[in-house]
Amino acid sequence: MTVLAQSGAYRPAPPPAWRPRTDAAPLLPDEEPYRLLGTGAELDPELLTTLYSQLVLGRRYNQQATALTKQGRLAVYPSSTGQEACEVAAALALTERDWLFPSYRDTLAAVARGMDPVEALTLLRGDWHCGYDPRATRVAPLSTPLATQLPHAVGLAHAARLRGDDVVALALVGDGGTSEGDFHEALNFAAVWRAPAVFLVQNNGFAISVPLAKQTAAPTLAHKAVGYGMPGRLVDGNDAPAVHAVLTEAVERARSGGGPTLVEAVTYRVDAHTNADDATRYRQDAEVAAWREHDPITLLETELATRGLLERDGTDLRATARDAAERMAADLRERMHREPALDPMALFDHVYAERTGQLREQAEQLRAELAAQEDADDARPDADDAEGDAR
Amino acid sequence: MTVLAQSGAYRPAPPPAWRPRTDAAPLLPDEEPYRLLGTGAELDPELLTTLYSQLVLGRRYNQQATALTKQGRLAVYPSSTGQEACEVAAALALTERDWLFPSYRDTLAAVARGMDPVEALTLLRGDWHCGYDPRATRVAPLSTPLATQLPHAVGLAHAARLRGDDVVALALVGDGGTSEGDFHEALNFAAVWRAPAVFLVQNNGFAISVPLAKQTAAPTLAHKAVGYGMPGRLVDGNDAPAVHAVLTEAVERARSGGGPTLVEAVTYRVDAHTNADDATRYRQDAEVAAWREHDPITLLETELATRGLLERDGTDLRATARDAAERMAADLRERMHREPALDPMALFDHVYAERTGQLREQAEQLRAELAAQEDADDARPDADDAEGDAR
Amino acid sequence: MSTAATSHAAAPAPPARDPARKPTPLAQALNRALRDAMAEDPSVHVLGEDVGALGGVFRVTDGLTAEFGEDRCTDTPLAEAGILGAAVGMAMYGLRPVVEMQFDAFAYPAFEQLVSHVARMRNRTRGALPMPLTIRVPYGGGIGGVEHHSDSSEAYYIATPGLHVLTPATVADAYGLLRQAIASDDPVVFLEPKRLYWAKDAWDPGAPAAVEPIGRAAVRRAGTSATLITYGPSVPVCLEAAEAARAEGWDLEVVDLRSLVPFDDETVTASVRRTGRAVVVHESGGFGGPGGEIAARVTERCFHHLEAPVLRVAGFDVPYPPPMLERHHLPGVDRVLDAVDRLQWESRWTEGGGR
Amino acid sequence: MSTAATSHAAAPAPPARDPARKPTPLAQALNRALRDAMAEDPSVHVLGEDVGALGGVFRVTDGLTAEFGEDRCTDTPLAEAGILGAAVGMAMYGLRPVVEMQFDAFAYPAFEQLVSHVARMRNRTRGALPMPLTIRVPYGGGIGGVEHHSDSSEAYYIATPGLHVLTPATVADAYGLLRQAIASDDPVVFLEPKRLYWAKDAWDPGAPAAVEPIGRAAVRRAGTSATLITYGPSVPVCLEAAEAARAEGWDLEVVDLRSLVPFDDETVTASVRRTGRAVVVHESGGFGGPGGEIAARVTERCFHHLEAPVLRVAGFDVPYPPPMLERHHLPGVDRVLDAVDRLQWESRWTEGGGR
Ligand SMILES: Cc1ncc(C[n+]2csc(CCOP(=O)(O)OP(=O)(O)O)c2C)c(N)n1
Ligand SMILES: Cc1ncc(C[n+]2csc(CCOP(=O)(O)OP(=O)(O)O)c2C)c(N)n1
Ligand SMILES: [Mg+2]
Ligand SMILES: [Mg+2]
Repeated sequence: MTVLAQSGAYRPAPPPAWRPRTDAAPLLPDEEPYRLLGTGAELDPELLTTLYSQLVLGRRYNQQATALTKQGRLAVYPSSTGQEACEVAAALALTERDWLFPSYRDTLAAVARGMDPVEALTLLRGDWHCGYDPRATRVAPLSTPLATQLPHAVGLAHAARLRGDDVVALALVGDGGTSEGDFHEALNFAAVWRAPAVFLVQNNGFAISVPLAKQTAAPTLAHKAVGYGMPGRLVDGNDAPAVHAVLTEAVERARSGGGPTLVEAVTYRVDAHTNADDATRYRQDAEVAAWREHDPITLLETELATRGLLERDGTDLRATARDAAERMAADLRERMHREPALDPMALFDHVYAERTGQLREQAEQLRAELAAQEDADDARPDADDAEGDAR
Repeated sequence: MTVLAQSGAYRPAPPPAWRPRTDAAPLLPDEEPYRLLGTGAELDPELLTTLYSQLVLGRRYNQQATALTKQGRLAVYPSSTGQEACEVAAALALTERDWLFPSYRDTLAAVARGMDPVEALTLLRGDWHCGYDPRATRVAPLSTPLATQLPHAVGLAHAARLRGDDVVALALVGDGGTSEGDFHEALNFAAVWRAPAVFLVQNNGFAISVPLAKQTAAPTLAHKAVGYGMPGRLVDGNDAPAVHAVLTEAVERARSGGGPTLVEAVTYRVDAHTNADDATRYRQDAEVAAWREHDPITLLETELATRGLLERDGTDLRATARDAAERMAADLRERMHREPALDPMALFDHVYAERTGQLREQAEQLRAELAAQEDADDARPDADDAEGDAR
Repeated sequence: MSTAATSHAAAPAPPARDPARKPTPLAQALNRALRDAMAEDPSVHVLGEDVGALGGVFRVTDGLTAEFGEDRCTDTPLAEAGILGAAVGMAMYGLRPVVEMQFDAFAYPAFEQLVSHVARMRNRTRGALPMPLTIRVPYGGGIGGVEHHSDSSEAYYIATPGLHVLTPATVADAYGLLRQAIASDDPVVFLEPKRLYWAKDAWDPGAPAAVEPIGRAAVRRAGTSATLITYGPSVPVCLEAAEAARAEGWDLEVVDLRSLVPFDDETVTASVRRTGRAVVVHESGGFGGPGGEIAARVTERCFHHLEAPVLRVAGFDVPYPPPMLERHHLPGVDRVLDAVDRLQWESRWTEGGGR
Repeated sequence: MSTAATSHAAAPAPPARDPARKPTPLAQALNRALRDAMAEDPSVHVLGEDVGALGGVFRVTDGLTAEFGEDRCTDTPLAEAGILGAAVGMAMYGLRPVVEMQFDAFAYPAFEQLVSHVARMRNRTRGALPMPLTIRVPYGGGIGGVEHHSDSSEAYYIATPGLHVLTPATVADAYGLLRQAIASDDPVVFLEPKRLYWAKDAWDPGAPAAVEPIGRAAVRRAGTSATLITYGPSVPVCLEAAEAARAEGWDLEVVDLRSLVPFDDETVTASVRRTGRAVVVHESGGFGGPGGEIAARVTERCFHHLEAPVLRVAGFDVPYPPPMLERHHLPGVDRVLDAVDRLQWESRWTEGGGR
């Protein structure tokens, strides 16, 4: 449906004949989060093994990135440990031409889409703000200001549809982010424009230290959908095939002109907010332990075992996945230990298409300063290590 | 329930046992807008006659204010003609200690609460920004930036409850205003804090020229309530006793600790957006005509006639109401034709509790300019009308 | 309309010798710029509140939906952050959105999107995602608007690297600068002086006069005694002041900045070096307003040419006043002349600095 | 921590002769100020994101919920406009809300509430609804924060009439100014220099040193050659520069503004008239930043005392850089000294203006 088709002035009949425009029932989420694991549902073995390998890779990625913060190789890392099913399923639910709009916690989703982890981690490393080309990767820059990426996703999806392109935008946001005005405005625009957008809320129980009960009084976050006139779906966020199925359905609805969907995936942030956070200040270990019992990898592994899918052609899927993950981690570790070479003059390169006079002056100032410093460094006996301390 | 009572960290059981926290059903609005007129429901005759007199007064007030714009006595007037039932019912649903948070269109609600219309119109006259003392009247300043008054209402209601005071805040907003982020944030805060606040959306079909269909795709605006975990109520906004009943119930729920309610009143903006607007650009006369058939005054008058309440003790309620309205209008007209005496030096009086050095300098500058001008005026032969051209 | 706007119509426009040049209101030239840009480039999309059937509250988008359809000129839901945020996404996909903010103060809800995304997206992505966005903001007072309808918010925008900030003061610039803004690959905050919407210049919509590019100021009146540096709604005020100043024996130069960012140091500095004295005039508040920046940079660059400190004439540092008091707030001809009078003219003689 | 902060701890604080005066981090003095204000006045309420159990991401609200309960120190939903808007309503009812914005850039979503309501409510209602609100905003860079965690947004706030804008640079001021801000009946944007949170001065929490009132600047180092006018995170930088400048034969005065609004013209003007030269130093962007205002007003008031134009040292006019480049962006000692060097010292001799 095009915007044009909705464009006529709204002409309600006078109140005696007034009726709500549609029935809310199809918009409301199910009472129970949607689940597939352990239900005996028919599932594509190929999908299950792919999801499994990606989850294992994702977990290892989270661990490696966290380790890199301890080694001073990352400025900060917001881990998605425990949330890998959401991250991976989001990536796999999209075709190559679709766009992903991640928040700062979602580097794993980008990596699962095929992005080089070093590029994905550029921001968190303290290197440039965005380390990849969003147009080439169809991954929008990691959004730090919460929920602000959601209207972008709507605008992009809308633009693509106006252009007649078959593109869906999937935007990720946290439970905390749903409280922001931008969440509201984006979902409303998407619904009114019937933009091909899907919103995935990873409800991981916390916004830094603030638990969900202080964030909302709604029955579920998925219930917010009804207020925008879009379907709300609730899914077990640690059940990878379930998240994949719900997102795939939502992406297909969007693609075929059915408009946006709000998906709430119930999951849990197993690690602290970031490496800089102290989660013991606001939650008990018992809670974390309970959620570790519902780990997305364990759940899927059990399912694969039940289905006899762990061994194939004499190789153990677990070993293959683990090996691939270790290779990725070793490569990441190795490359993250190389100092990136940043040119300070780049500060002025992309503020505008062309440097303004003002910036040309400032660039000259910095160039002169750097030259003076280099001279001074050259004059010192230990001039050799003058460069290379970019951190 | 106090904020404290909700304060524990949210400790969901792991997903296998995860359940939506409450059932959404009690939050959802009825399929049909709530109505009382013509239903034969039991109704307090006193209330009906009060509502009627106020509606007649309100209609006359709208007409008089609109006429004043033509005479250059008001800078602008956003008429609530057709919406008088909402305005009046909102005022009557509150006790004296409750607070009203009006938008720029809601001077009538303030007048129906007993405010001097001249004070209510101060802003729209081009005189000072707020013409009354909000603490004395328990009417917040008319809010021009849409929906921004809603978080104020929540904060005030919350503060009153923290102080242990029996105060409810009723905030008014338009259908257009529901799209703003502030609407979302305010309702969410209210629900999480269980603040004694009531939100009345006057869905009058338009936001200036933009019809409801371009504002939302929701079944009704009342459905937005479920996303915050508060009850949503739908009411015929031209049925004065129905609006009064729904609001009274919501106010009582808030007062007794039951938390906030979202009420959508379906009504219609019979006049143009303001006197400066040209509504023929975006809607047809036929639509307006259809709504005039569902006029709040006519509806109530019919009901009163049916119940034999139009005549009492030999006097005709219609005549009494009309006379009172004419007296109000004559008084308003008369007083609005007197030029208000504004002191230009007041520009500097209330920016801060005390003038800063900066403002003292600027005040001196203006004082000198005014003195110089007065000298110049005195020097002119027609010095008599030098003052008084404050417009 | 203010007398300022009327006098403006008279002052800078050359006599309409060409019959195709008809007195045209500034708002109409803006409308024409939008129409021509949309006709030329299918990636130009207009969006905002009431920009469709109504044609905008100032009628600047009049007829665009009728001509180009609702997909090209779209009435959005009432949510400014949503509008600007959606426009960011549209620009990410290669469109050229032109956003209308209904009044200056109603652009504030979009402030985070503007500062954190519009201004930074190109830099963030090292050029991969430019933001060819135009944000039209009717600004300033003098139209009798009630609270929140007369703000001058340029101080916020010029302090935000990554944005261009333009403001036309003539009909030709209204058209020319808006076309340039839309064609620019950088985001432009395009400030439209509300009270000049109805000001007319002779202008030919069929062959719009070429104007100076973004980043160049224009000397609207040549003079030798002192320079009035100004922009937007204060340009006509300064031209009127310059006329009135002749009676006092002052021959004032008037520089219309047109572009606050990028700032045209060259034109401004050249003028002040020539005249030796300067007053910055704008309607927005003085403290922390653009005048401080302008005065400071002029002083940095012209210190030894200055006979007096660069003075500033600005709105008072108060929330914008109600209509009945706004004439006391707005910098008018008298206040400009008072400032000129304080430019230490006697020092020319006492200190012997001849020029 | 930056060396600037470390050197700061050494520079301005007198030696801790009093045994009760212990090296105290600035963040801890802020925490103490909140606690003392809450204990003294039950109408003081703290609200924001993560201010409860966590104690704020910088631990400035540590322990307040434990001591005063969740009704007095409240974790809110994650929505800055909602937080500030709710605080406005609380203030309307007579409370004294103290709002924490988690990082400067995350105050932008609340911009409309700030500009259109917090700053205007008193004026709008002719004093009937004062806004005794304090908005704490951790600001500035130098802590290795990723994008959006190092903004300096004071230009926006000082251009908004109705707000006071304060920023402490010493531990004593952190406590004293915050107490004054909370006690003020006017809204205060209280800018906390992030990278000084861990900077220590000798200070006695049991008997906090009295500090100058809101609106007064402080001369942190007396000098005769030129005045460095600065505030917040740049104060330690300027003190260090002043020390280093002694080697060049310059004796620099350092003025810590403390209060950007109201601005202390008296102290600043007196200093510049004495020294005849001035450099304004701040971390926020130069163009349209506070330095322009300060340079302009100093020049207006001290023109005939100036041997050179007032110069500015500021952050570049670029979006705040990523951590690996921020040291190139931040005005450091060398850049300050370079500016001092450009203050036309030779003119003292060539023009014979002895001082
Ligand atoms: C607009 C804005 N406000 C505040 C912050 C600071 N902040 C960063 S993460 C965070 C919590 C986010 O919680 P949630 O949305 O649930 O995402 P999660 O961290 O759980 O993935 C906060 C408050 C921010 N980044 N943006
Ligand atoms: C934040 C903001 N944006 C835009 C406007 C300009 N404006 C004034 S009234 C209006 C339409 C309001 O529609 P609605 O909320 O339905 O209220 P109604 O006028 O129908 O009473 C608009 C867009 C405003 N006042 N505030
Ligand atoms: Mg979360
Ligand atoms: Mg409406």
